[in-house]
Amino acid sequence: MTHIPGIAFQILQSMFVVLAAPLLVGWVNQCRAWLQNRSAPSILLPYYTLAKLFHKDAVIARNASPLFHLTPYVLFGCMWLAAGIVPVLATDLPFAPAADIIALVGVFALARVFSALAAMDIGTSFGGMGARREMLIGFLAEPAMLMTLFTAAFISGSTQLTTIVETLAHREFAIYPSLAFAAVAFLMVLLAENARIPIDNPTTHLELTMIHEATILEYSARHLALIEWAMAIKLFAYMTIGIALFLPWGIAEAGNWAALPLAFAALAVKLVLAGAGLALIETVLAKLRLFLAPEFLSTAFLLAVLGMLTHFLLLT
Amino acid sequence: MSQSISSQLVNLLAAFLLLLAFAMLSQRRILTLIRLFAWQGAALAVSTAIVAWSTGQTHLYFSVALTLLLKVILIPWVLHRLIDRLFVRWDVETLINIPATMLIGIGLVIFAFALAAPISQMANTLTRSTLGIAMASVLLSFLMMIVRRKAVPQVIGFLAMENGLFFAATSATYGMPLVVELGVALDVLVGTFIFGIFFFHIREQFDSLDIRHMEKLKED
Amino acid sequence: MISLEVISSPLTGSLLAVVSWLAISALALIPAGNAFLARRLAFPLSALAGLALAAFGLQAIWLAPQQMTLPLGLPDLPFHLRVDPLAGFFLMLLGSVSAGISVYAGGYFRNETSERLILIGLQYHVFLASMAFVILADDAYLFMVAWETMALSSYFLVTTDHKLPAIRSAGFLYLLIAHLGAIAILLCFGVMHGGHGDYSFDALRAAELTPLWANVAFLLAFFGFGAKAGMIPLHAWLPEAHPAAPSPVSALMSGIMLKTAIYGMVRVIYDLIGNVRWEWGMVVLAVGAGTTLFGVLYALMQHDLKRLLAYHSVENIGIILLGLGMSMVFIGFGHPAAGTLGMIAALYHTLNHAVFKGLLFLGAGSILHSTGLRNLNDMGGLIRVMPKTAFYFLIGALAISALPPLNGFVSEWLTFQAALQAPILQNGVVRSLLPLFAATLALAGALTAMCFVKVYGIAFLGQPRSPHHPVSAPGAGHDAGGMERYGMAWLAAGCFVLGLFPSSFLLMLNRVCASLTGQSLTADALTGSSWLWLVPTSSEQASYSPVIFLVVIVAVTLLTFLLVRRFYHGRVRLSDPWDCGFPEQTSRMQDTADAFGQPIRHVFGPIYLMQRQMPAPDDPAPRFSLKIEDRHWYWVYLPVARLAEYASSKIALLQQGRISIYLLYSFLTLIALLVFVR
Amino acid sequence: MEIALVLGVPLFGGLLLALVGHKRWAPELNALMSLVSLAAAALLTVRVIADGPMTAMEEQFFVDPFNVFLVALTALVAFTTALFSRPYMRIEQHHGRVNTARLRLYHSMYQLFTFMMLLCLLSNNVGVLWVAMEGATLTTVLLVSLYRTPASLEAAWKYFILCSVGIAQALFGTILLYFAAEKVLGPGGTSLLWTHLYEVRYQLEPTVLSLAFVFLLVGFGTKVGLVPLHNWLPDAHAEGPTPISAVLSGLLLNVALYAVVRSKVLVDGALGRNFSGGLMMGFGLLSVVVAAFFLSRQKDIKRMFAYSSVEHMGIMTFAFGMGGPVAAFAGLLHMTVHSLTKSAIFFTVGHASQKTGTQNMADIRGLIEQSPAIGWGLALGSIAILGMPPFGVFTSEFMVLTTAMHEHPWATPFLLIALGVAFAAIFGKVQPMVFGETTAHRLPHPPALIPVFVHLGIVLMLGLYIPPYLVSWYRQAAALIG
Repeated sequence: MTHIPGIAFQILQSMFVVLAAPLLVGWVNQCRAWLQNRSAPSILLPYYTLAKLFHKDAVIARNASPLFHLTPYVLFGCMWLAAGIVPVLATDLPFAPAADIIALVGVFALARVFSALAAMDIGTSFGGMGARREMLIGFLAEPAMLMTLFTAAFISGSTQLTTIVETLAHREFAIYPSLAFAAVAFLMVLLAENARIPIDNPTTHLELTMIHEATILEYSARHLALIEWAMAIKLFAYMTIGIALFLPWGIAEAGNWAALPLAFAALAVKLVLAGAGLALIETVLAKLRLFLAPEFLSTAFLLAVLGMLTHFLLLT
Repeated sequence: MSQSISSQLVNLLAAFLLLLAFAMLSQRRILTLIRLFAWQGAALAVSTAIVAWSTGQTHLYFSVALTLLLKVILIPWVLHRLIDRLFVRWDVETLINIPATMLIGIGLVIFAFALAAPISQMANTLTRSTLGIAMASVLLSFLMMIVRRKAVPQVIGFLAMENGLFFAATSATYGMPLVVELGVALDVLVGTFIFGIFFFHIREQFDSLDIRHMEKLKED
Repeated sequence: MISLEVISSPLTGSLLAVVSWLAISALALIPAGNAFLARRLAFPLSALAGLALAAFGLQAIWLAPQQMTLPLGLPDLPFHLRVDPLAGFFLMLLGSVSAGISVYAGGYFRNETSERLILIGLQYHVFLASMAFVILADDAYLFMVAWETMALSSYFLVTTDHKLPAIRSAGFLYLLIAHLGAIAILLCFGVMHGGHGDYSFDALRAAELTPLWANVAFLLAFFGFGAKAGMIPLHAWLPEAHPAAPSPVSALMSGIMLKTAIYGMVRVIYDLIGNVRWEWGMVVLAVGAGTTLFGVLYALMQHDLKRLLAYHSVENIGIILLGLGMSMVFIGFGHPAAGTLGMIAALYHTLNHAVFKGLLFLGAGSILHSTGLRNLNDMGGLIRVMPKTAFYFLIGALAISALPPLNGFVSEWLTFQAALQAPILQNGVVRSLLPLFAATLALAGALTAMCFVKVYGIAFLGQPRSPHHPVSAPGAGHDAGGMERYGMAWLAAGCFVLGLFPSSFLLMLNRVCASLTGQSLTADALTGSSWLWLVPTSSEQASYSPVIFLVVIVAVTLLTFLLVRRFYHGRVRLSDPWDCGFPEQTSRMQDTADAFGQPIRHVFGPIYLMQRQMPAPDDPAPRFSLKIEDRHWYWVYLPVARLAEYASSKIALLQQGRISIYLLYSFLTLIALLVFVR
Repeated sequence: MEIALVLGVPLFGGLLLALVGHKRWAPELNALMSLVSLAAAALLTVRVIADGPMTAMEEQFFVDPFNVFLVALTALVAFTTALFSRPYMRIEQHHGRVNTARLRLYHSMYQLFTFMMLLCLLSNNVGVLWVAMEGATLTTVLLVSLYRTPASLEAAWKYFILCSVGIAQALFGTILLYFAAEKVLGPGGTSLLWTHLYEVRYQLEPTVLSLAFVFLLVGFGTKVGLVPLHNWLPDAHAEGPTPISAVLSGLLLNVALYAVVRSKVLVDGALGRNFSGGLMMGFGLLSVVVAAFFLSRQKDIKRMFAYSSVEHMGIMTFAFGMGGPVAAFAGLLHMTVHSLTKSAIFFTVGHASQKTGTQNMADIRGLIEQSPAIGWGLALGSIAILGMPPFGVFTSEFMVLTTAMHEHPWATPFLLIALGVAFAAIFGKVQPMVFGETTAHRLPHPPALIPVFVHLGIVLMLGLYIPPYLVSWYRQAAALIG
């Protein structure tokens, strides 16, 4: 029963992530608006949108199968699980060993497969196109992500995210060149996986370029709300993973409840900076043509592999 | 007659046999070929008789009688009849020209002698040096079968080979046991008849006894 | 007097189960074969025998090896039988998976005529029994007999529909490659034997090989078994033969028969040759990686469902080889514990692949049976015609895509964990290569997911693509029948059980592999693993709990659902699809299977040998056709065939038809021999 | 007594059928005579099992474990082939390919051929063995040309010439053998008796024996069908009536090989080194490889299986050449299974080509559809002959290969490549004949297929289980010749 505070904390932390995720999206949008010289919407706009969507009646195509109805909930469930595993504030997460980094990638893959299947369910031309492109991004991003995580795993000798973070954060300071490669690769994967420029543009529905949006075209109301929310959680989760791997300093150790406020503050600062950085990237870069996306992602994959090799080369 | 004289006689006949083998190899005319074959049989019979007489191997007289009957009289006669019936009097064609064949034949004779030399040393019969000649005449008949184009000379080649074998049997070992001799003779006889039947069939099918007509079954 | 104890010992027990298979096959020979009886009696009975076999196999894993000889076989080499943990594991695989497939087969063959059913029943059960004998065999002769009988019976099953030329040529190719592989295996046994005159496995085990001969034996075994397993470039038969066979047979072949090749590889390399070398591991890894990538990339290009599944079998064999290769590398460098982990991963994947690939082939069979379709481009919307099949197929698809919490993920996870042991190796090059092989695995996993999104999305989801489609004609098309569904349900349950409770299987496999490598997993792993937690090395390094994983997702999904209902509403309005407001929608505007693979063709273009026909811009009825061929045909198979043909055309010159020439041969032979004697 | 019966029945049968062979019931009589010889052979076998080896008629005949099993096999195959030839020849007559006169010749010669084979096997006199071997050629040569077509005449002519010339070399070898034996045993009848030769084999003059063996090998090897002396074999098999192809492949080749092996025993004894083995292995290997490559070019079904016989005779020659108890055992087993399987194949092939009216494989299709028994018989027979388990051919090939692998590892790649090529060739051609849409018609007489399945059944059994008495039999024979 010594785990009870830990379990409680883990549930609370995941609740925190789920609730705070739209705020991060709001912040990124606000920054972007500033950078683009637009007047920014409220940082709370994502919450309003979600509330509005939840209230509406759902419109669903006649030939939708049960899979179509189920998918938004599954997506939401997957993202919640991911949010529960990633050490955001502290590494004392009793359930975190249930899914290590490989399983984490698996969770994202599960979500992606379901969203792609749902996209094909209605049988529209855009749905199929979206599913195809989504899986194209996925098959390149997923191994790149795994390799990135493996680099960290080799450094710490563990595939548990909590252990990795504890090792990186609380060991004596060392510079790992391999992690530099991994960080760049991870950033590229993050952009691709979260439907950001230069791979995708979440704000438009341009038929020739859209990827993620094409998969959710047929959703509306509460289903759409759940998907949007899940996407927000995903962005948050990715950012916290990145922070945990590459900027872990300040995170609270197991049992050290006193460090929590500091950890919270550190997280807030890092997220604000990361969000702004994301907005900056999205403003500065142009969207790539679709067929350059594989190139972009294979670069990420190669960088990740290079990082891993660097690790072994420098070790010998 | 002393051992040495009979041995010399046998050697003489052996040389005659070899000479006949060469003559057959170089012979272009089919009727002469048959005649030569009969002569060869006669030489064989005489030499067997000499061996039988000088060594007292009485069963060899059966062999002499068989040879005379079969190879000197019956088979040449049958072949003559066949040729008459089948109108194949033309000259014998060969695949390689005759001088070349002769050269190869000489090579064969040397080879056979070389091969037989160590064995002849062991023989204690009076005719031991003839084993090489027997082998040479077998090989020469073989060569003849290879180079002839028509069915009849090929068969004569085969029969000549049998002559060589018989000669080997008598010269090297004073003849095989009687039952074997009889069996072989029976085989030769039946074989000749079957050859005869074949000539008719072939002639009927192909209008000729040229074995070049019989080159259809092959891999392509 | 046979006591109960004897019957319940694993060896006699499994022998009885196998003999009952043979008895069932003999039943089929009784002329008054009633088709109904055959289906309703023979196949369920064989499923029961399969379950019994699985139980005995399971028992054997925990017991000491048992041996016996049968009074059959060669005079000096009676049939030796043996079960040890490894054999027990594979017997369990064979029994349990075949049980599901047999039940399914009872339903699937409902439209067959009596005569055909008799033949199928005969061959089917001989096939099962021969696979069991491959596993039970403890001498080279029985092994070869069982191995070739297996090939032969499956060949006849493949050519059940022999009137189609494509099926005939598929069968021929299959049997030819199988036979070439068998020749290599035979040679391998001969090499291992090393001159003691005894071909029992005990003797082969005891034989000491020089390194050179050990290498030769390894290569021969790898080639021979690889031909059966379908590793590149010997895989060519697989995508031909699996679609040709009736679906339960494809399931058996892909699910179980390929695994006997893995069994053979493990048996020969680890057990009989022994002294595993790390170089062998690198060979296996390289081939495995190639096979994995090649298999999945070609699978993505297929539009024939069963062909696609067959290419996925190639891929999965590659994954298994990756695990095996890693284990060989670790053992070769003197880390048997890590070697055990790699082997566990490989064997776990072997079992998993048997279950989910069996399930997928059965699902494909139900589609074929119900709609007569195998071409994905004609399918669509089947989830509405056959919802139950769609459900089972989805489970299989998720499992093969290595998605948690199903079983495919567990074994890939274990393979990754094995690769992550790389830092303990001394050799720097090998150490940095292992993670690269893990990267191939990651890539292949993601591509598989893509492929199965394609399969499921195009076959079951969307709208019917062909006008002849049963969905278009109301009343036509039907869901799988009762027995078919039970069979699929059994395997689908297997996907869940293997996925959710991996640690019990881990402990079981630990015993199997430790019996070969001589070293079990670390103590941490053994104490740390419980029904809830899967711990391959130590709980600090890695752990996974699929149950928690599933519970959380299900709980959150349900909770969200209830909350959304509770706080908002569940009102739904049905309408036409929106599709970005696109005005006119026809089902031909959907992605086809070929279209779905287009990005892959773009990225991996050079790998494929493509022939494309683009329609002209002004074509009123545009058709796009695409043909993708396997490059191995041009690289390997055709040159070999041409070489053989060339040789035979040269040798044919011997036989000119001229009697003089023939006489000359005799003459020259004689002369040559005489010269030789001199 | 039994020996006299075994030899007397077919001789009598041959003479009898020469008189009545044209009658309507002649085929039945033919089968009956073969059955009686089989019974006599069985009696003889029982006697030999009970009393051990024996000689008879002033030692002119003898029975030992080696030849008694071949006698039994020969009688069996002769009987089953007679059963097969009963409907086969009737159908041929129905199709107008043979008339009654030729049927009389056929039946008479069939029995005489059986007699010659048995005489070869049972004769203790090496000279008589030669006579009987030539007699076998003489009895079959007119059967090969039974149809009197140009092709069959050509085939028979080649068969006759090549085999006669070949066998003449064997006679020379026999003379040389006698020449050597005479030194030890003295002139007269006993010097050619195998039992005596066997006893003195260590004293025979090695130079002469090695020379003799060359002639014997070339001579009898021609009849065995060893490459490059094999050229008569495919032609004769393809053009003669199928029962004759079956007995040529199933019996004649075996008996010729028997003669070679007998010679080998003497030569090995005299030379004290494995001179003959090396030659036989070389010829065997050459035959296997060359025949395998020939297989893929065949269009005629009987010709193809004739080449397959060449290949298998090569395997046996190789096995006997290797020597040693295992290899000799394997060679004997292979003789048995090959002659059973190959004759079974020829039975099905005969009916298949009657059904489709052609021997051209491209025109034979879908046998399994029109008559499942023929189709399955051909498919299973081909699979068996290709050395797939669980058939007995695999058993012997397994033993040959495994022995070769540790005694002559260099040879195994050749053997294996040949086996692979042969598999691809034969199976690739048999499969479309068996499967697919049918081109076959019904036959005027019901085909005889029981022999096929009896043969295949025995072969299957030998693949899984070799009865103990057979094992001890083979072992004794192997000890004799190994």
